[in-house]
Amino acid sequence: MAVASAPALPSPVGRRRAAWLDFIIAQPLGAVALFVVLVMALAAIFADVVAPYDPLEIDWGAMLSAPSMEHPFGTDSFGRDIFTRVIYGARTALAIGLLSSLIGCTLGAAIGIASAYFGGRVDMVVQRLVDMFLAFPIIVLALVVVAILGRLPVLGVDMNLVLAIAVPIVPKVARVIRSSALTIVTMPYIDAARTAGYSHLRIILRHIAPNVAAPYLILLTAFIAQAILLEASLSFLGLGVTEPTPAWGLMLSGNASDFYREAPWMILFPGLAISLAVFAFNLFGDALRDWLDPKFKT
Amino acid sequence: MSAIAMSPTPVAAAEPRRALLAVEDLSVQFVTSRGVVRAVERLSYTVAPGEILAVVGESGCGKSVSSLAIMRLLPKQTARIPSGRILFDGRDLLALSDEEMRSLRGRDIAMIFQEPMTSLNPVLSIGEQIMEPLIIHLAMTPAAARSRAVELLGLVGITDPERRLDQYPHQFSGGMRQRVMIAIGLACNPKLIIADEPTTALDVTIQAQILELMKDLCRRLDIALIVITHNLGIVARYADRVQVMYAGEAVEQGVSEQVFQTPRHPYTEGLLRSIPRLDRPRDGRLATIEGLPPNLLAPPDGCRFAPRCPYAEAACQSPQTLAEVRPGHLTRCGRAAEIARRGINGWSLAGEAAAEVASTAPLVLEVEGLTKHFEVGGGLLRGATAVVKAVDGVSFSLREGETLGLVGESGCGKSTVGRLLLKLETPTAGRIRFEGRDLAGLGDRELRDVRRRIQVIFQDPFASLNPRMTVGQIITEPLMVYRLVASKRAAADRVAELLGQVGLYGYMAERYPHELSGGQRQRVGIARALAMEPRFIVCDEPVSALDVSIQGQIINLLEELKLRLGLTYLFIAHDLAVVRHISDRVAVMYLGRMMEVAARDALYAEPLHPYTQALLDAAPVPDPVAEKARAPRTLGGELPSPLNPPSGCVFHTRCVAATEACRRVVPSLEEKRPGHWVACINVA
Amino acid sequence: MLRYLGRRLVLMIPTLLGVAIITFFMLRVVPGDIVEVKLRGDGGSVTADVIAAERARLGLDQPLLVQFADWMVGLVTFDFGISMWTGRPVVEEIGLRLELSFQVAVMATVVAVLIAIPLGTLSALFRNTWIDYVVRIFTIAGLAVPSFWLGMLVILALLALFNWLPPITYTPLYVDPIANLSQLIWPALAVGYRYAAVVARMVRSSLLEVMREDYIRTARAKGVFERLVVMRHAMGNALLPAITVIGLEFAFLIGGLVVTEQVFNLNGIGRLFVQAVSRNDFMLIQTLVMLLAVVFITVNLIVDLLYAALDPRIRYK
Amino acid sequence: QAPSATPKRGGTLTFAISAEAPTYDCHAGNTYAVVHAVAPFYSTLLKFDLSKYPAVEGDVAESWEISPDQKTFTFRLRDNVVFHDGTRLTSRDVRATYERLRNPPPGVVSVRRASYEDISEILTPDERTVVFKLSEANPSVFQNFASPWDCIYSAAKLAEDPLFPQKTIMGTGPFKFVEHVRGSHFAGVRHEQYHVRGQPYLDGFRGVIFSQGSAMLNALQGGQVLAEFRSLSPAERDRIVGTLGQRIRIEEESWVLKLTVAFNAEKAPFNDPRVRRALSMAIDRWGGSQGLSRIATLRAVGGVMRPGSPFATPEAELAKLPGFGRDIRAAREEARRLLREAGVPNLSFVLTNRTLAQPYTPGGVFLVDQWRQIGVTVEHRQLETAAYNAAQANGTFDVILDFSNEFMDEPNNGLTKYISSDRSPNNPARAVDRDLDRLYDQQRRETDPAKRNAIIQEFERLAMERAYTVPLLWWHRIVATHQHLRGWQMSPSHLLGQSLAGVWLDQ
Ligand SMILES: Nc1ncnc2c1ncn2[C@@H]1O[C@H](COP(=O)(O)OP(=O)(O)OP(=O)(O)O)[C@@H](O)[C@H]1O
Ligand SMILES: Nc1ncnc2c1ncn2[C@@H]1O[C@H](COP(=O)(O)OP(=O)(O)OP(=O)(O)O)[C@@H](O)[C@H]1O
Ligand SMILES: [Mg+2]
Ligand SMILES: [Mg+2]
Repeated sequence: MAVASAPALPSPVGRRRAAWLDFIIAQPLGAVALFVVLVMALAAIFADVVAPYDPLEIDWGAMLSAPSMEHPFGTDSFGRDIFTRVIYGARTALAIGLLSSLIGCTLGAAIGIASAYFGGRVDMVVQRLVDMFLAFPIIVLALVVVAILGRLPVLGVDMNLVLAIAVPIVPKVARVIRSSALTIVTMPYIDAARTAGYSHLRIILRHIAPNVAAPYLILLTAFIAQAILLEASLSFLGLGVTEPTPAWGLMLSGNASDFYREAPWMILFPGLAISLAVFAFNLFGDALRDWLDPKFKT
Repeated sequence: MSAIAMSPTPVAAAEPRRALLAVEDLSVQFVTSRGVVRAVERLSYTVAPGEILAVVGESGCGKSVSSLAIMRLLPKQTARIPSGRILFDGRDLLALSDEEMRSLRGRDIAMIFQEPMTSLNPVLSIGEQIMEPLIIHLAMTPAAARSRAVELLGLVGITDPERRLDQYPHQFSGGMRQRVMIAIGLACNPKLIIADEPTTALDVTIQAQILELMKDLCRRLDIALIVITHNLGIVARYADRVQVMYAGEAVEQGVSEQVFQTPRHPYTEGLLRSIPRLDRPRDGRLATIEGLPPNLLAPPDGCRFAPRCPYAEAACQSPQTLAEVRPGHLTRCGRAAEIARRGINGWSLAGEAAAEVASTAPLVLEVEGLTKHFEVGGGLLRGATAVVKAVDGVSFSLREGETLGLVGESGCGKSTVGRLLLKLETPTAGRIRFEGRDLAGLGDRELRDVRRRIQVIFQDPFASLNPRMTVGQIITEPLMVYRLVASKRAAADRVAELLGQVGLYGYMAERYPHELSGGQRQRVGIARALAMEPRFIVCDEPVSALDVSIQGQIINLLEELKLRLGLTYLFIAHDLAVVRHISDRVAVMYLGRMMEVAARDALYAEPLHPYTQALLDAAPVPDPVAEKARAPRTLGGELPSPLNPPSGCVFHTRCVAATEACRRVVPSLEEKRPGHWVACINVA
Repeated sequence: MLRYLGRRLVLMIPTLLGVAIITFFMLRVVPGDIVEVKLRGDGGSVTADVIAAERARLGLDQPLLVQFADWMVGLVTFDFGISMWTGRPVVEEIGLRLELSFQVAVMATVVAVLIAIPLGTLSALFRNTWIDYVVRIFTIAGLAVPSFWLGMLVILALLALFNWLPPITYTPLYVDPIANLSQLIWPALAVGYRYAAVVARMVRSSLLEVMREDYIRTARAKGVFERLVVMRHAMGNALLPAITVIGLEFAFLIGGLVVTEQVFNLNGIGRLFVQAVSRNDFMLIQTLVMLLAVVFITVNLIVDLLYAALDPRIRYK
Repeated sequence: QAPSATPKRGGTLTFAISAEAPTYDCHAGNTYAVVHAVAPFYSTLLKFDLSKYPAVEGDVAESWEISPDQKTFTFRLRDNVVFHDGTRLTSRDVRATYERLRNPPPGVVSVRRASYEDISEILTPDERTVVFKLSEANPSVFQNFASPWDCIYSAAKLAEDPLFPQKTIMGTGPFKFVEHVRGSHFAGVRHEQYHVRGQPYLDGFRGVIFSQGSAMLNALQGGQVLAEFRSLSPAERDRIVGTLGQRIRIEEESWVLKLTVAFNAEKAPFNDPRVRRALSMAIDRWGGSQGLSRIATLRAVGGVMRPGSPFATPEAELAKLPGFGRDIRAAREEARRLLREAGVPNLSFVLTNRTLAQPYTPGGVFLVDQWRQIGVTVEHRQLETAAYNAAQANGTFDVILDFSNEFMDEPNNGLTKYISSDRSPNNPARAVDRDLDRLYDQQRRETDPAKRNAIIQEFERLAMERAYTVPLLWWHRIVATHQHLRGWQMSPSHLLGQSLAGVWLDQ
């Protein structure tokens, strides 16, 4: 067997380029997306500082005003500043998107790795369970959880909503990570760890998990995007976040859809915010995949 | 036949026949994010009709790239050809339009690739794939194309071609797929075939079949053949002329006999010396070419081999030219004349032969009737499961300080034996005793203890190290888990010591595996195994994936460690020469069963089992004179499927000496000569 | 083949049973049931005994295990029970709506496939050119634009441009094809965009992967026309993963069009589901979940069979 | 508008129903979806004369007599009332219907038992006469005979199967049932033997079910439906007027529905009247009315009875009640003071609300904002109907946005929200207050309207001071109908006038 032609070895002088710099150079589109994501994250974190108004304050006098210097995105039917609410909405979207994706992906990854590692009966049972959860359509699952379990706010984030969005992510991630882990599990370095007599936990955490980090990260970003969209849809249906919490999907539903004629800005800006966020996360995820996947490297 | 242009190169002038293909001053570069890879530099050579030219050289030296350049199949976005001409039948291929080039490919020039398993389209039938060039280039009707396809399959030695045409690639074995590739290559009666490592992925016995076939066809049909390989034995046996490449450059060119007997480039010389050879007496140590090939992003200005060359001198810092040292023999070395006079020799290495293992040394390992059956799903559309008898009743033992070589073709169960010893698989039947204790009955604590004392080195240096851990972490981990060291500091010291032991520098502890070369990684793998202070190491093809020059380094290292630390090895390999070099005793497996076990010299001097004989026959030695004098004696047939092994003696389907009884009787492994065990009823 | 089918069908049982158990008990752990909604929904003044009586009539006062057993026995005997909200057989509730949802799913699939395959192919073949960038941005936008939002825009555009709206009630295709299509084509388009985006991305990435395979190089070395290399050698292999995605999306559409159905006032399964959930119509929810699970599993099975039909490696194993 | 010309016969009316009826049985129904879908198929004993609301007129009753003690009601039935199956309607049918309402057989749900609990006996001296005898006088019973819920069923069919009306639609109404396609629409055709000569004018109707407002509005705008009879939101009205201009007719009226805020009186600190009153006083109802009326179906500021209805408190009087004052600054000061006094200056709690867009969500958002202004932190929790009902029934809420839904301005029904929870299943605040109970009982038996009015005023004052449950705003009904839809009449209740008998198309 010949050695698969190895990438040229980095010369000893030229040390590794910083990862972020490499990413920017290799994936300019992804870098732009990352920038957008970061801006949104900053806006969300520092909403109190950035936003010009109080997101909840009703001002009948300013009701339905068009975008202006005072209200760059206009105001809604309660006279609330839409710019402010879009910024605070980023907080909701990112909090829910990030949390649910993180929970879903981590749980899914844990299940997927365990399933691949232990194999046999464990794998069989886990795969049946995964099938089962996959058989629940995603929005249906979310609907049932939210509608049936009601709400459970923790620090302003509805944990049941997070759960509802996270649950459908779990089986999908478990499946993908399992297939990645299956190839890792057969790698000689895992055999080496087994022959060294390491504990299962050590092998899983130290040897397998870091090697499925790439698909994990890719899935994480992709599912953040999906989670934001799903949250918007659920809120649109009245099952997600509730008024007066500033949330993008909610800002599109109810009153907003009634007023789109007199006040198109009411649906324009939150809609754009959703699309931009989802777009940015997807684009970033794509770029991350291309960047992390050695096959795409030249 | 169109007129053949005269090649302007001096090589061509010396040729008895006019060149069909003349590569002139060809350079190929890749533009990558890291910089420009200068993969091929100013390469020139010619091939005449009916001639077989071998291109040899280490991995990454530009063999494939130069041949893909001829086919104009280099990736469009990144590859650049800054200079050169490729004259084929007088036409410059580089100047042709895409469409003209396409109509040439498959019709006048055919190419056969290394990986038969992936080179055929899995969703098209074999017939469709063979008929395709016929229909495209020769405008045949499907019916005519089909009958030609039948003919071609027959030509490459596939039985029952009519029925086989409608099958799909996955229903063919590797060797058969490579034959199909050859059939596709031959379809339109090409003038030139380029075969890029056509047999590297195949077993020795199949390799011999394929190469004999290709050679025969070329001679008969007057086809020019370029064989790319890194196996010097193949070159010796089949090539008329040879071209040695190093780091993108041709370093030596000439008639095989001349190049092999009197190499005029230190690299060629080094290559020939660094491989263990079946045709020479066994040396204590192999000569090695130390160091690594240069980085093609920034190759040295002068002789590219100079950094590794034992003869290097100041003059080597300036560029060298490929110069003719005698008619038809060119070399790119300024000291060629001195080498010719044997005025220098940098390769001498005192052979420190390993002591014979006393037969009184304690037994480390006893294996009895070891059997492993895998249940495999019978595919998607079949519910029932089938059983692969990967290992079937294998017995052997190992004494302290001994190395047992385990050879056999792919899939015969070598690795499975290793994995069973390592407790990575549980045996279906049989017993393994390590230091007198049965591995099956061990508790958790004892098992951990045993695990530490049995270690492993794997074949693939790329896959056997966790890419997310630094070398230091990889070696420290067992030290910490088993508390073999008192502190972090002590661990660091021990890591440095281990790295030193395997010939690496202490600073490499901070590197990640991908920052190391293949040979270096293999050394890290060895250091990791040594960290546990084992007594017994399973080496599962530890050098098969390495380049010849590196292979020697690792073999030497393993031998040295064995002597120094008193280790015991089970050395799994498929290269008979390597096994001969390193082993004290050798075991031969075939389809899960042990065929022959004997002391090294006894086995190589007088192989008793027909299979062992065939294996030895099929392995060509790097000596063109001897090889060309040897009559072709290849083992027919394909390796049977382990899902459905033959009855009786599993080898009877391919055995020249098979009798009716062989079909029925399962031969047991018997001691036919003192210390020489054979499983064959025909051996007295 | 038949044995394989049989085995797959048997394997469906534990999955479906699991789905049934989860659904059933998840629905019942929380306070509030349909009777309250039904009788107090818009604020009537009902006494506790009326509620208790109605609860008893619906069997909600039975022990959970008994209710579950009843339901299971019903399912097995193809008696899907009675909607607790309307008192009508669940089958009757689902019938026409399933027809509509199925048709939208099929149409969206057709739309998606027609858009996605050429786009994905172009994008892969012209990787890193402007064509690729345009397609990628178009497809990522497809993922980013909520389909309900797109649906709203479609309706508004129709109203503004043609002062015309699609019919508001469903006419089956076999009754009046024109009325039927003029109603359903719009949601199919709105949903089809996202769907196409998902499929196109899959086609692109799997085609990129396939184009790197050795057998593509072999085909080129044979002198096969570039067009044929793509169409014959690459597509055959690249479309396989796309089929999986199409299957998954299709199964999703049957019940997942919740928001789009709201926007287009489609009387489909998704909307029925939302209503059932908001009313706690347990019987209907349960049966719908089972229906969607069966759809999902069946579609998966069909995808696997298609795989076998298209991929000889699976067919002849 | 030009006075209506003579009605034209013919045509099919398509109108929107924004929800699907859970049942065909009027007696068990309580959502307008039932009325809008099935009212055209049934008749009632009496009906409201919408041009003179709250006056009533006969439907199947031709004439009636009320005894001076208001304990005996005698109805004379028309002789030309025919069921859709061709049988004639007799007094037995009326009696069977009311027996079913007041004393439903097992398996039958009547959500209106309480309204008729004073009826002691129903007699049918002859085929065309029905006599209702009451155990005690009750001024509300008579108007209840005009309830749109009291669909008259065939005694013969009920005898066969008391559940008959749940599954089948068969009455004496102006239209005969054609089909109900689940989730899609109800359809009916003219009942040729309808008892009002010449009516109905329409050949038939089709009530199309919509589940989402904007889809319905699009259909209305596109002329695919000619009306939605419940109510539009102000924004929807503005949009439809903006696009259709003169082609659409908008009618508005204050609605017999109101949003109320109920404090969980079983739970601290809402068991403290100061806290409840403070929270009520913090609400700027007058200001809110101006703002909310532009975005929600809310408008009138009123007390326990609908402003403008017979028993309502005049505006000047109302402004004296806590929470209804015109000076919101002062009121908020007072509210803060009360909270401090009660020891909860930084109160925070959960406001439980429904998920419905109109008018619950704006109402909730408004309340959250109002309470923020006196330093109270409120989490707005919107629940699906089932969960909302459960929260209310189990008392698992702090403050809940409740609503009352009547079809007429009748104190006996409307005031049940305020009386003790052990007497009224309707009391959302879970409070027990015998003073209010006593006043309620007094007005219930008071047949003199003036005296009754005084008692109700007193009841209202007490209720607002103790503030277990306080009104937020009264709803405001906005109905848009295409100009060529004629003969339909607007009223304060969306449950009335939906038989469509007098509706015709001018085309
Ligand atoms: N597409 C490419 N982009 C960049 N560098 C490349 C590319 N293809 C090949 N190379 C580099 O060109 C050099 C020559 O590669 P080539 O494949 O010809 O080696 P080889 O001699 O065939 O080796 P092997 O024995 O492993 O097949 C290597 O250093 C390789 O890394
Ligand atoms: N986990 C497994 N499940 C099923 N079959 C297996 C498994 N592992 C090995 N086999 C089969 O057992 C046989 C022996 O495999 P093994 O890897 O031991 O061969 P080998 O001699 O090491 O071959 P190679 O030279 O290719 O490494 C093969 O036919 C292989 O396909
Ligand atoms: Mg190569
Ligand atoms: Mg092996």
